[in-house]
Amino acid sequence: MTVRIRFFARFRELLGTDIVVDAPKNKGLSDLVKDVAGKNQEGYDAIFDEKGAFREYVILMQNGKRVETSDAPAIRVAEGDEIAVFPPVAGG
Amino acid sequence: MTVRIRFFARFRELLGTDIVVDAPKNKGLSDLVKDVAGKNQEGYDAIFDEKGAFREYVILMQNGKRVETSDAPAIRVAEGDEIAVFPPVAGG
Amino acid sequence: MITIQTEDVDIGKMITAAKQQGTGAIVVFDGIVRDDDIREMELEAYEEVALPELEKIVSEAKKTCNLLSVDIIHRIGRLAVGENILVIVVGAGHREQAYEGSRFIIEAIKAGVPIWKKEIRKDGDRWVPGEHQHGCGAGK
Amino acid sequence: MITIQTEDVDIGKMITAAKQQGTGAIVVFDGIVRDDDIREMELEAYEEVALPELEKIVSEAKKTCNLLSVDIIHRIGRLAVGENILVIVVGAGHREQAYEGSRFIIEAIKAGVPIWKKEIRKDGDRWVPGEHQHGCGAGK
Repeated sequence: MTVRIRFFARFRELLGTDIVVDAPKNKGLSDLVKDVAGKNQEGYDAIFDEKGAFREYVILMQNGKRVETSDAPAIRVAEGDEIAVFPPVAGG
Repeated sequence: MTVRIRFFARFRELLGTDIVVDAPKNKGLSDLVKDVAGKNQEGYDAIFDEKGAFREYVILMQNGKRVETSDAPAIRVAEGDEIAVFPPVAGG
Repeated sequence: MITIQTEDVDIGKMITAAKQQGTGAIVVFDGIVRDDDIREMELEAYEEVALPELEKIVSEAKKTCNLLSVDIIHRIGRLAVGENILVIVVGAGHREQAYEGSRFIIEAIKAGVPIWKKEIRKDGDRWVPGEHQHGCGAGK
Repeated sequence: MITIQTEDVDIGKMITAAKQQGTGAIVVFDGIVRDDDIREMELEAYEEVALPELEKIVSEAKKTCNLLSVDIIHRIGRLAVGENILVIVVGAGHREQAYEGSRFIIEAIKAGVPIWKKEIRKDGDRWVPGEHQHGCGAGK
């Protein structure tokens, strides 16, 4: 199934944006992000800590809705999902 | 000696503005305003109460500086003074 | 620039002119003739006192709130519904300063600058009462 | 009108357009690229989420502060020192509402709308850190 991952700001610079992934059914949200972020160590380290958990400042959205990073390992992604991963916002 | 009296807003409508008075030396500020306001009963009543004291909302200035109305009876006017008498301000 | 005038003003130009080195936030207050069953508003000022009072308020606001620029246009004369009465443009490094400065200035003007407003109403005229019973501070 | 755009905006026109029946006060916030040893600012938004977030903030502010109108332009892309980043125009019957509404909106934008800024500095680039460690509220 096809899932889009979008990184923003510093994460985008390290990992690119609008990445279309072909993921197996019932893939976990955390694992999906880990797979994609793993292609660049600096990008991976910006998002995950040494235990493989999301760093506390990381913000995660699934289809435009905020997802707590602590819930992410248990969340499954679905066909057509848009996953967004970004650092704290700084607009205005 | 010559003193200018300026009324503003409602007081101006009732009493005129920029009135040049020929006052005797050592004339009291209260008495001066009373003399001038006395030419129109409605104007007088807007500024003074039945005991002849300034109404509490009246603002008084001598040469652009605020004067407490309670001090006015004891204050003497001087040649060239500009006395301003007005109701509470409402700009902005 | 601080003026009391009958003419309207170009707020966009005031904002552009207010920008200077270090400006990160501009807050504009625009007071407008509201259509409270009125036809027009007539404004009167004791200009020789109002102008130095405005200048005093501005220099206090600049010091207290660390403002980089303040421009004020207070209009007098006859104004139609929807017209600008008062425009305050405050520039500062940061938004907290700009908001606080702007609010400080408008409250000080309302409380103490000798300017008066008369509503020209369908049912007769009415002088707008001051916000404070004593209109205190006019001669601070 | 609420937009995220690269183009600059005519704030004077925004103010004129914001006036409507009952408007007595307009407060404008203009956030500007400050010359903190930077050459330029680069702004990026997650537009598909930022726009509905802005709309949610506006409707909450309108209700809470009794606002008559809110217009927001948030710019993205490369901006030079002195350029407008964000313009918020709030109209209300009275000044208290307009100030409170304006402040509520800017704080909500800073706290939760997915937009980021990078300073293009003489000594290298730097992403501006969020004001809140958790950047919370983005998905409220």
